[in-house]
Amino acid sequence: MQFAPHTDDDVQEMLAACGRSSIEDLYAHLPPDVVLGRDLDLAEGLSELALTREMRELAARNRNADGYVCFAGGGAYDHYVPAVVWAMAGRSEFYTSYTPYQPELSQGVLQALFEYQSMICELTGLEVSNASLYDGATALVEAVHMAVAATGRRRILLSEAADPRFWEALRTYGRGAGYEPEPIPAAGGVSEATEVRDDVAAVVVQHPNVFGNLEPASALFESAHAADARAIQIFDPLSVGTLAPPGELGADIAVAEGQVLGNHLNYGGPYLGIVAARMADVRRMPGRIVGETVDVDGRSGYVLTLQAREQHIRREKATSNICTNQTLMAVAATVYLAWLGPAGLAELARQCHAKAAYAADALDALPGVELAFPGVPFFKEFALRTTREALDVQRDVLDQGYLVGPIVPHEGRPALLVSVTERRNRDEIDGLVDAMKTAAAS
Amino acid sequence: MQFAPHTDDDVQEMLAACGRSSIEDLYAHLPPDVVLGRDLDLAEGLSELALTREMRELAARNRNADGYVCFAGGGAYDHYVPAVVWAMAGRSEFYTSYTPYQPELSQGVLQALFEYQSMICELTGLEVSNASLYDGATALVEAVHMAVAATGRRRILLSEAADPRFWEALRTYGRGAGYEPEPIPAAGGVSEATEVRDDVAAVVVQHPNVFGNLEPASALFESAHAADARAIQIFDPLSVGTLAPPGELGADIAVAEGQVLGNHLNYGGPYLGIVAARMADVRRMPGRIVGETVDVDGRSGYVLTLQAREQHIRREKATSNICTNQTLMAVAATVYLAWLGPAGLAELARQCHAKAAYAADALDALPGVELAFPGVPFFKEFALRTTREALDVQRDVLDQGYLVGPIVPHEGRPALLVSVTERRNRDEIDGLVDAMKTAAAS
Amino acid sequence: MTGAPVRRDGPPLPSTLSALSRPGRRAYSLPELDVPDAPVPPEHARATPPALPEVGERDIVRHFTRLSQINYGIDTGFYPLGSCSMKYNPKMAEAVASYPGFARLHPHQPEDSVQGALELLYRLERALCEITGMARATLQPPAGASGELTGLLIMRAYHAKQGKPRSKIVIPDSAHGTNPASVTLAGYRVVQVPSDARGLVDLGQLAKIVDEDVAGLMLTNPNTLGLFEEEIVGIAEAMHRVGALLYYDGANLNAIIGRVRPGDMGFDIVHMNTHKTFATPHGGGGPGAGPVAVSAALEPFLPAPVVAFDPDAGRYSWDADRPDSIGRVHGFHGNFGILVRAFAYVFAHGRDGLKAVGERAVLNANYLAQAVAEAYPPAFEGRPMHEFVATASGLKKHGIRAMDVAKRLIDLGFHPSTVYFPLIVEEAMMIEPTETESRETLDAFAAAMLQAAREAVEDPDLLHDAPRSTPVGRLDEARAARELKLRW
Amino acid sequence: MTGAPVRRDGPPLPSTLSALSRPGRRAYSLPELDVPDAPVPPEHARATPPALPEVGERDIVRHFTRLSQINYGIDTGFYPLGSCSMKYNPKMAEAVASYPGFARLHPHQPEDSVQGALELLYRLERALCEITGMARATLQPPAGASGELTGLLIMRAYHAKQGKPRSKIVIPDSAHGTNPASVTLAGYRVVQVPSDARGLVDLGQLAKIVDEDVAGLMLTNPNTLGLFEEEIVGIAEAMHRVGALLYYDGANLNAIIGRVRPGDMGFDIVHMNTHKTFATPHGGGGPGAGPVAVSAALEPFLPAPVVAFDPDAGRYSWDADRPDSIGRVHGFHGNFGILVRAFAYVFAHGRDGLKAVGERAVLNANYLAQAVAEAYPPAFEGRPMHEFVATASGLKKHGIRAMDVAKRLIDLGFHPSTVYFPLIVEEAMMIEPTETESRETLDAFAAAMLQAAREAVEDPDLLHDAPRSTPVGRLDEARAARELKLRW
Ligand SMILES: Cc1ncc(COP(=O)(O)O)c(C=O)c1O
Ligand SMILES: Cc1ncc(COP(=O)(O)O)c(C=O)c1O
Repeated sequence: MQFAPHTDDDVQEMLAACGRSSIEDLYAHLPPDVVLGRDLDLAEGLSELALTREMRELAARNRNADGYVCFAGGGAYDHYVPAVVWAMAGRSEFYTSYTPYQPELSQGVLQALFEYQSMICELTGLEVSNASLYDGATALVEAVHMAVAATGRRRILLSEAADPRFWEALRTYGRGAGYEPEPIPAAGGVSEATEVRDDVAAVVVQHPNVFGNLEPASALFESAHAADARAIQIFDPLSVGTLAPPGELGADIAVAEGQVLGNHLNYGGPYLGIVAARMADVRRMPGRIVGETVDVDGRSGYVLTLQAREQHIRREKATSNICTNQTLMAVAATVYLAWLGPAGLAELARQCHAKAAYAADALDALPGVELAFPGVPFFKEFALRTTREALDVQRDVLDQGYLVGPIVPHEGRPALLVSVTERRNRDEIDGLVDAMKTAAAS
Repeated sequence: MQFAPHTDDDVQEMLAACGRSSIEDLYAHLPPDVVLGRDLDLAEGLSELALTREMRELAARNRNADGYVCFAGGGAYDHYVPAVVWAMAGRSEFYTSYTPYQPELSQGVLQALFEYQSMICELTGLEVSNASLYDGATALVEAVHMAVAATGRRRILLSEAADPRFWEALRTYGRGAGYEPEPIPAAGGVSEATEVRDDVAAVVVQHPNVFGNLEPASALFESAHAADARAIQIFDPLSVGTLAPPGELGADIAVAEGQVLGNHLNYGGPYLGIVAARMADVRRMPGRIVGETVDVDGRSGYVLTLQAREQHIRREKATSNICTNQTLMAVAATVYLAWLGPAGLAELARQCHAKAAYAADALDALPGVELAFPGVPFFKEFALRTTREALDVQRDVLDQGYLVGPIVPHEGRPALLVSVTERRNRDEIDGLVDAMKTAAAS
Repeated sequence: MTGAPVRRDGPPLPSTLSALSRPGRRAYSLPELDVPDAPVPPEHARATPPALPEVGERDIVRHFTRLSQINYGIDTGFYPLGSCSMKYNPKMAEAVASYPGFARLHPHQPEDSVQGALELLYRLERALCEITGMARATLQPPAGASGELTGLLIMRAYHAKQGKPRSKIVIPDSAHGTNPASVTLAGYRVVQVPSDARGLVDLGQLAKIVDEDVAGLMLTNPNTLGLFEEEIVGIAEAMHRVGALLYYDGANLNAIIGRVRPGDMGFDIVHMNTHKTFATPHGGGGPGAGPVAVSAALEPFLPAPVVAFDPDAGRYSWDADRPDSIGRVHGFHGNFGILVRAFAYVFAHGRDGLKAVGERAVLNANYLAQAVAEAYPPAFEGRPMHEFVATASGLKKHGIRAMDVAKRLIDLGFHPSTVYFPLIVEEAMMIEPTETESRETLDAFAAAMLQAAREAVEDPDLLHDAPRSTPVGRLDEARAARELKLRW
Repeated sequence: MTGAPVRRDGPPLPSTLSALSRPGRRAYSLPELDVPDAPVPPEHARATPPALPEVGERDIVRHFTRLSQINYGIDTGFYPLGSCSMKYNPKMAEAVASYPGFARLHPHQPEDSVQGALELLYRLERALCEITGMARATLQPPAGASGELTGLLIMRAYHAKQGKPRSKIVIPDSAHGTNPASVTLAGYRVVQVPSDARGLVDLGQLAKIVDEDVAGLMLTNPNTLGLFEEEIVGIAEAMHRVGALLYYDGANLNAIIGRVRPGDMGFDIVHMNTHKTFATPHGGGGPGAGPVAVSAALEPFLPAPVVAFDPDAGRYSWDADRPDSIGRVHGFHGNFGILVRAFAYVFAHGRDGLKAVGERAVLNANYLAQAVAEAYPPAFEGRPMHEFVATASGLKKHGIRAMDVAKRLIDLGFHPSTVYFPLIVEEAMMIEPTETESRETLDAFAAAMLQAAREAVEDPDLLHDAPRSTPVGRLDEARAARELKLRW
């Protein structure tokens, strides 16, 4: 395949027009010792027909969530994506455009992002949202950087019940930025009250946490505020259909993995990094922010604003290095949230919780299986302990057509996560219980 | 699911505005004896989530052409549909619009159809194309009606080597319009020279014919012309990449099943009826025709034209009753033909023929299998005779992952059709030969 | 709100693909031929290749993207074309129809390999029969007009079987053009029955027309004026009394769905337009689908094959062994991909949802009719159902025609209604809002219609010169028909 | 061609979803809850629901359809944003990425259930290493800037492992803003090296800056002026001599693909932007992907996990056991859906196709550079590669700035080039046509640029008042930043 439209005549005439004798001549000034004296060691190109055949074969070597019943979670969830979401976000004027540097030609994306920011503020109960970050993990990193910048401190307290992926990401980026996360213990599956000293930049709690459990977030955030540290909540954007939002719990900054808002599972990406904060921190926000303003004739329109925070203006003093972000996913999230509306969001959250509760009860009753944190309230995900090796149980359950997981260590022992979205029905849950019964016993 | 946006308040306020006391009151004037006194005996409505689950289950109870290797033909062919075709034809401004009654708001569809007509003229070597008919079979019926109208005669000669579906359709519609097709013999798999008397309205030849064979079309059309009858060719729109076009062969009217031009198999529809003719017959054409004209300021634009032929103007004297047609398929065909271009069309036709020839040779060499018409040239499809029952052979071959067919009777014996598109590669053909070897022998 | 939009001064339309063409440019890619080449015999070969455009894929994409953007669809805005039920086309229906398990089925696949497709067709047929109150249906006809002709051929076959072929079909003067056209194609003669002062079939006249040579009567109910034929039972009896059949043109089924069934009104044959009632897209002019349902007496004549179900074996099959069948009316099984969408729509809505569809459609039409009545009075007094016919004749004295109002509506941001149909109404504006439009849309449209009526008095050139906001202004249709330019 | 387009007088933008909202209206549908209800504990419950808009699905569709139509993309027209490689995004890549076998994979699926995905990642990694001349790569970084930071953290880990942590990174003054921003985030200090009169790295200055505290040099080649750093081998040697590493910002890889490999120029770390070189869509601002390839010496530091292949077992797996790894840089495996598209692009083109991509990109830039040079001379003398930086400074005396030219280009039907970058060029217009544009497009764009230059003299208000063909005119950015309105 080739998408360059040049005919042989075009090439010759264009070369002549710019005074070059040949294609090679375009490169005549390159030092010969860096020029590759051979073809790339790649196969020859393929026709579209041959390529799509190959891609279909690769795709067929995966089992996908249409081929098993998905109870997996751990940061990515099989919520239903209504057809309207990608019918809209997939419009080519959106996906073939770039960052709206020329706002007059880009009001479509700009307005969509403005609406996205508005809805994220509503979800979080906070005052300002940016226009997207890469994903949940990097959004957390950016939030921590905001806290570091705001407080001038470097100690970061992170709950032990936060997803290990968040721990890993903070450690990676902390090595450059000069901090290392320290644990808030969570022996019982929820974070414990912790002393927050006045050298702490941020207290970070995931609520619901990696085990699905509901955290005493307000109390933890209060101790943060007492030490003038920033309170950061990692939240689930759908949970706030039924759970009190971060802003109400006292979080100063809320971050989330936005995959659940109309984005496909995509084997982990592209997803959507959500960050929202209070107005006091607006100039420390990373990434694009869209603002409403007026044009020369006084009609309102949208632009990228507060660009003085960003790398293309502030360079080494920028709040973040992010440039290309996940705009299209934010557009999809906007469509999705409009589809849900307040009633849909509440109903969806209600169903996730009720179905998870039903599944948890039934699984807990199985021999060889028990809730890891009995009595601890959770949202749509919960942790099991199995007598048999968790990995074996997971595999045997998948063989029967049900995906559970991931397996997350807690106090040195594996906890097997099960999450239940609105997409699952009672039959499927009962099927999982049957499969688990076999798997846990064998 | 519900797509009416009315809130309860809307309903009450709107009822009040038009002086109705209730929804029931809107129907108060209906005679009570025709009102259904019960709910429809249908299930309750489904959420999108539940509905798509059900649809996926239904779809999964079919084997589709991604799950077998398709050598089936008989009027519908597994040509490759490049992604660009439906990325364009699937734009919602096209598919959610209707017949361009208001041309100023519909220049997009109108121009696309004008381009479609232009390309169909190029393909056929004829002078005028309409903007689409339902499918190949009904296009043939319309062509015959044109011939009847043009000649004032009612006898229709149709080759015995035309697809039986065409025979059936002509018989159905002929019962209303007052004609019955009569056979041109084709004992050897191609139409024989036939006396055409001067009461004949049309001589109809399918070339390539139902067995894939190339017909002596020019000679047959010459006899038609000698009797002042219309010569009608049923053609394959992709075959004319390598075969002489209908116009050159002397056809006055060419009709085709346009599925092959970028339309999916769709279990038989929606497809595309193609009809093209000479200018002399333009006022007898059925359906929509787009013409170029100018607007009040002299700039060129497109409109539906020659509407005086059509049902909404001419009512019982219209050339046809067609109203809603297959516009979107014509748009897809336009994109597809632009993608192919003259070189692509020629290459595609070359590949179909070469691959079919390769397959025919190999299959003919198998014990229990032979070409039904040895030595007769064909295009992309050919007919086999099998010692074993053709139906059993077909089934056993499908069990091995290859679809061949349909089975078409010829002189009282079943002929098993095999067609080979550019999409098939040598490995697949060799695989078919192996499968056929087993199937034909067992 | 008063300043007139001004026409763009950019190039009005994109170049044609032909103008973009450059020798040697290409979009296609194909694998290398991996078997020996084998040219067709020279006597069959094409001498000169067709002059298709030579363009790149990016050319194609920009071209059709631009064409789409200058095309108005339901996704763009309100589209109140009377008689067309331009309702919102659910995205979920598009999604399900594209599943390879539907879109990649070959029509000649053996039955055992398409049980899901056959089940879908069977269940859709059953649902349509329940909705219409009929016994069985064919899903073959690819559009409404095709359904009409199918229905008339069934009539023909029925009367022939009775040994009493007949020659005439009665249709009202308000009938859609496809009705008389189909009548002719079925080999019948049209006899027109006038409408009375109420806009309903004139029963007195009907009585005079009907005799034993009448094969049947074609009717929509509500009729094309949007009015319910209240004497339908009497009409049916009159027809049946002379052995004639009643044909229901389902274009207006949206008005009564779930509440009144054609079968219960005495109709013997019913076509439906899935692209109206069941929200399958209109596709810029098609494809649609026009299933035809019939009473038990007419079942033998349905086009073959139909789907059969063997409950014991749990297996679906094609039943082609139908000796009295009128035969095939479509090359394959009809517009299957459209039927998939119709299935999705019907089963998504279910019994309550479908009834609500009709209710909201009728509510919207009643609401809009009163909102514009001041300037555009209804053509007839009766209560509108899902659509209404208003007249712009009051503006004639200002030199303004219905078409001028229509074109002005374009500049005000709306697709106009149907105009000049039905033919029996002077300056007709036939308006069908459908149930998927909100009150806000109706209010805005009514405001635009009233604005146009005011402008007709105050500034009529705004209407005469409309539309001015579109890539081209009013087009010279006479010239198009005179100086035929039908291709590059 | 001369009459200025006039701004539409319709409402400039659609209402917000919030303005469309009506209490009780809804688009969503969900199944009935089929298990016992179980509310969350009251102390955790939300008191007031979020004020999301309440709209119907048709509202949503019209809203976003309209928004899309007022958004310019590559599918709309030429988009010569310098440094962004806005090339045509093949539709086939969109199609394959949507296969459920890719789009419906859960990131926590066991390896045995995702062998196709792992194979794809593995083969893509191998291809990218071959293209860049490096040993191994990580596919985790979700964009170029993320790739930069990943690369710098690898540098950091490398120097730490050597026992010699360093504190400075050298970047040219023409560097993209993400480079210095990433340097800071990696805990380094930026040292800037100026460009010389040729627009290339000033070697004399570089020699003065470089010492044993320099961890590395970040460079694009061709550089952001579109010029090839001809002394790259010397530069590399100078850096390596003091133990510093060379980082290749792959934004400009399109110029040299298949012809020059960063590894062969002496670079140790390379990021690529799939959304540039490999035509994955820019998505209105993302998502992209920023794979990072490194030399063998740096392989141990790559983010974990990477895909491993066991040729004996024919099995792919995630290799997470990498003690020297800098750790995870993305929550999961990177922007997999984008990597699928990149894979499709790379393997569709193959070795010849990729080389041709670069050639045509360079040809187009050279052709366009000469076509506009009369009015917009190149900022530097050297031969352009895939893009060039021209200056509009000649128009300053007429009161016209590069931004005015850019806005006028909008009215003439084009997306403008990048302006005011690189920062070292006065009135910079950084123009990257990419290989997927035709000569006709380039000619039309050049004509528009020259027209704008003429108008700058003859009718400068056409430029000052531009754009006038868009739904809104120039927007008050200062006010946006001053009176923050960041939500409904
Ligand atoms: C009343 C009436 N009858 C019949 C038809 C014909 O239906 P179709 O266009 O599907 O052939 C129409 C549609 O336009 C109609 O409005
Ligand atoms: C030269 C250069 N480097 C780095 C980047 C950053 O890449 P990304 O936007 O993918 O983060 C860009 C892109 O804008 C660029 O042009």
